[in-house]
Amino acid sequence: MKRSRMWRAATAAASAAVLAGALGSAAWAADTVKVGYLIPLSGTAAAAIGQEMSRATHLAVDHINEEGGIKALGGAKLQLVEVDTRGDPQVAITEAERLINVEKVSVLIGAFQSSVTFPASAIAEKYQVPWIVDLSAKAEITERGFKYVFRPTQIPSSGNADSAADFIAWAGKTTGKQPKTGAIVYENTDWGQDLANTMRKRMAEMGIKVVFDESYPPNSPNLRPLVVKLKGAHPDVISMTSYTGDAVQLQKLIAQLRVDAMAIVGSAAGHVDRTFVPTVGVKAADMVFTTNGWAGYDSAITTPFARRFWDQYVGKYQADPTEFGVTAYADVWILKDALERAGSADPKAIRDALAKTDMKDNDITRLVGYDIAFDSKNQNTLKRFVVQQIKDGKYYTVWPSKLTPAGYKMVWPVPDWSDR
Amino acid sequence: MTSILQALFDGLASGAIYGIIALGLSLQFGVMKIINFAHGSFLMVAMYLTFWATSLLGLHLLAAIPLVVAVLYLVGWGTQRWLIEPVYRKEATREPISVLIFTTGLWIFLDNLFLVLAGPDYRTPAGDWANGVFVLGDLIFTYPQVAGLVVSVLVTLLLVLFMRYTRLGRAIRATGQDREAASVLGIDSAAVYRTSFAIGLAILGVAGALLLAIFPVDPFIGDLFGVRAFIIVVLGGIGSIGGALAGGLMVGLIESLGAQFLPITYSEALIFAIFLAVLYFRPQGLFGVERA
Amino acid sequence: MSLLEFRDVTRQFGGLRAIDQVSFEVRENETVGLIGPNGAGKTTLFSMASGFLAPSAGEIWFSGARIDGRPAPEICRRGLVRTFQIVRPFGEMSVLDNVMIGSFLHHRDRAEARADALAVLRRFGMAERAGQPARTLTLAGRKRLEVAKVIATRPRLLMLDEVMAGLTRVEMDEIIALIRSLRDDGVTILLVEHNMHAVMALSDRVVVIHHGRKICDAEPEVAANDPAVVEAYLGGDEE
Amino acid sequence: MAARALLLPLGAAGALLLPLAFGNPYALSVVILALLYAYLALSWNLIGGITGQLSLGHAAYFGIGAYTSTVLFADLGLTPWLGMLAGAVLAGIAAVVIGLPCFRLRGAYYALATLAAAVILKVVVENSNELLGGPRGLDVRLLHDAPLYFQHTSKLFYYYVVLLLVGGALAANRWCLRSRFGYYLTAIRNDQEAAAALGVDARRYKLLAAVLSAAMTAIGGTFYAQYALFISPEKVFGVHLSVQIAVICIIGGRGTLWGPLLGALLLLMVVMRFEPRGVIALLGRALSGSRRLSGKAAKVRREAA
Repeated sequence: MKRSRMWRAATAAASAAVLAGALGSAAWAADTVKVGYLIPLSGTAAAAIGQEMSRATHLAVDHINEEGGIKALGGAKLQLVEVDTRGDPQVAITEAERLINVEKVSVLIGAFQSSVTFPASAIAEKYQVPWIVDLSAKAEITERGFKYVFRPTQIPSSGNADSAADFIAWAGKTTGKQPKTGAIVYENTDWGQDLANTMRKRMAEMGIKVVFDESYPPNSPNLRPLVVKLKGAHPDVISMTSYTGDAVQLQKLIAQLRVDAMAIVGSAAGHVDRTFVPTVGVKAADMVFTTNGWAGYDSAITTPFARRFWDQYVGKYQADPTEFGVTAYADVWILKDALERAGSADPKAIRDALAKTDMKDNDITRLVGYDIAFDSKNQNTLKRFVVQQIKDGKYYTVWPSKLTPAGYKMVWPVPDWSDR
Repeated sequence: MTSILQALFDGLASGAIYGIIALGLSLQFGVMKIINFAHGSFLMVAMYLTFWATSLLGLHLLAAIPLVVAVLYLVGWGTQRWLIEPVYRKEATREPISVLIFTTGLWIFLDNLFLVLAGPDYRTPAGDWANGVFVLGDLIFTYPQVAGLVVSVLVTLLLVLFMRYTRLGRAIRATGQDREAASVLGIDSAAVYRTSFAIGLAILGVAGALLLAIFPVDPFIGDLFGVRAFIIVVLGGIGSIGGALAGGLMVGLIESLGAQFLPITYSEALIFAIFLAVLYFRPQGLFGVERA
Repeated sequence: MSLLEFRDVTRQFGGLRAIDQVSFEVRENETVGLIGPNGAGKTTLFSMASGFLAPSAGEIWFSGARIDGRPAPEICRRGLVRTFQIVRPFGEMSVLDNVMIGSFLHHRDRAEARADALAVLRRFGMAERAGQPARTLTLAGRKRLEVAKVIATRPRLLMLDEVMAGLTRVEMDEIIALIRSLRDDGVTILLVEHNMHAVMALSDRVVVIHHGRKICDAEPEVAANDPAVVEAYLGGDEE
Repeated sequence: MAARALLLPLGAAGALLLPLAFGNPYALSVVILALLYAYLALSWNLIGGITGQLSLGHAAYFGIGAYTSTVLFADLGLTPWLGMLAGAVLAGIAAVVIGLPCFRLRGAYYALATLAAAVILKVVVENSNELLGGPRGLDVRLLHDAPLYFQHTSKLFYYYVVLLLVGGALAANRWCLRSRFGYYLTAIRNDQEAAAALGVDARRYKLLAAVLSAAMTAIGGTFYAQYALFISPEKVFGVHLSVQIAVICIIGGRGTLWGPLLGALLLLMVVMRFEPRGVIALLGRALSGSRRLSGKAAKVRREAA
């Protein structure tokens, strides 16, 4: 019984697909613009992040539609077709094909993880449908020189590590307390290795001796041995590159085992996840530094546009949005800007409009904290990271210093655990 | 030197918890000879129950243990009675492959059920108890480590005594050794299976609380510890209660000490390699009794 | 001429001597009964001769070659095969397929093996059950299949382990007739049997084992009156 | 009888023409993956089904196949068609290395040992950065339309290749079931000692079956690498893959000719939609109906005999 129904469903889907194919590509109906959205919602350590991004993306679509949709298309509404990648590249590849060929989306957004975005965006290039990369940092995503893949809100991973290194140099100079030894701890993945490579090079340039340099398999059951070893190396400054689960575990262990260093500097991701402080504990997370792709409430929520997003997000989900949500929200608005200029839902027209994106000092740039325009490889090189310090459970921007909220004074070096 | 001593203690402490995770599996595996792939998922369930007991009822992590143990005992009894038993009975004479497939399904199902129920976030109980430490010179012991060590040894001891000196315990052992012979002696093997499965899960209740103190829970946490539990069971000797604890301690020590000399990315391979070596040279496990 | 010979064979399990310096031989075309109370060590001797157990000490020779400690398949290929006391049919396979496993020893080709196996089944009066799964046979059927499987390997020496236990009188007579016809074909037989009537009827000679030791090796009538044998059976708690 | 004789050519013709029914590459890619899984399940069937050795480590061979051809292509420019054979040979050797110690173990022990072997291989690959790309994995250099180098932009190319593989695997299984080799393997599954008593060298035949199964699985690995053009340790050596291969074969009916094919088609139709509840439902039905499925397959087996 059930099996025959399944067969029927399959054949129905197949024949529907044949029909859709026969109708051809002429019919980019203008009453809705279909947007494919690929994001990890389960099955991976990044699912928590994916969830925040998904919420913000939905919020942006609602806001745009409430305001009357895409005016250049006669008020066409955005229609989001969301897909859970489960952090699996193969799933994303297959789903990208489905979104393009079956759902007939005009544009794709996604997919947070570099390992997923990299192969899946090649599908978009193949079928000539634009893909807006959200936060995937792998350099090659834009280095390939694809015509249809745009990265407005992220720079390659090295940019993240460069910001952390710049900050360490600056902090050492301004406080007069220069670190002499360093440790590099990173997850054993694409992203972790990219950052570690840059950090290794930068530390050498700064004259910081790397006394500990080790990776760990992501989602490790027990990182305690690693931290014991790290403690034995006595580094002055520790660079960390982790997703949430490992970041939480590492920081708890550092607090428990009282690993004393002048500074611990995280690389956004796990360290800026909204669950990081509550899960680690306010005391154990205190005074940790981290890069962040976004400067935080005090520095960025300054316009009515930004406030509407903030208030509604907080009202709906009882949690403050972070870089993930903010960026996801902005990406949809960057798409909207392109659609208005394209005046068409045709993927090629959208691509051409996206390529000409040039935002300065508008609501969107003020929200994200940097201007948006693409170089010849469709990379926005204007994005930068800030560095924040966690104090009493809150994130304060400390670098660049002009963004530091009045009344906050950076703690560097941080006191030993026994003195807290 | 300090690092090595610290690593030694850490290895014992995490090993004790691994051991108690494997304990229930060893019991089920030893008595029924089934591969329960959902074991890790039941651990995840235990951790969530503990988390909710602490966050919703305001219980201390350790105080939540009896409650979680009771709930999991019932879950285990019910799972065996209404889910596994019908599948198992069909293949009683052969290698119970269907149970393996069934528990694989249960594993996927439970993981996704809790993704829906609890969301994908990492969760850890509030309160500073889990971060509290004893400092002894340069060595640092956290409260959860010490508690884990003590409770694990205690539970193992209790189970050994139970199996040795109670009527029910002896019935379980007899059934594990020879089901037919046990049934001749008037032991109802189906009832024994239900009890064994239930006890296996109840012990996971203890393990869940101890683990939650050192490791946050998310819906997929079971994948991490499930396979490891199997390895420990085989290392220690299938069905051997003390062996499960010893196997756990061994894995803890390999992991902790091994990482002081090798990159930690190798520790998993090291554990598996030692596992294979034991399997080859002592297939009955390090502490198992040779089967005729 | 001696076909199978045990020379001072000993087997220990832990501290226990299951077999203690047993020596005897089976000559070509002879039928020898191996008897003794339960737990005397008869099946252990079978297991050692067929390669499933290695002796702790001593030697076993078959047809001029030393075979103790050799793997079971090799011993089978030399022409020495055994049946199992608790029958072991390939339950999921058909009766014919079961016998074909034996006949494949001499035929690579499936059709030939099949024809050969069918011939064996006909001789065993089981041809009409050829297509039936082996596990559905009655106990008598399974005992018979156990013999048919090994006969298909065309053995020189056949070791039968209690092929009559649990059978009715009629079934037993059928098996006895079958064994006789095998013997008439020139197959040498070593037979473990509890049923004295059957042993006496079939054997040219009996070897009596008690507590792992050989206590008698003589013609059936002589053995039956041997005081040591009588003592072993009366003193034991069996039969 | 006549109808049965017609069935095979009709099925083959249907399979050849199937892509015409699909208007878009997405549907075809689902079918290709389903067929790949069917091929893997058929390969697994030789050792896991017919011989009854429950291997949960077949990802090891899959990974060896994928990595061997990819590395040979990247570093020596060898066409993956030849790399595929090299991978098959390597996987066969690996099967001997893994099999010799593991075959002493029964049932669950064997399953866990094979699983452990696969995990070790995965970790080793993850830790070897230079040659094998470490945890990043390896990209297969894009050549677009290069059938001589096992690459094509059209999915049809991969469809027909994987169809050929499935056909080959079916033929291998059929030959196996109908030859002395297969009879021996079946006997070993039923009772290894009883088989040994009849002159069957169980270890030798188990090893042969394992080698054949491993080599075939490795070929599937190369196909996957060429199809996805990207491989990583987690994807090709992961525990999930091993378990999936085994479960697909078992659901369809292990030890049978058509079971693995059926299992792959059933499971993939549900799994592709990523509905865990659907998977559970399917598993439940497969369990209750397992007797029926394998019963039917057993009949096919008997008729073939």
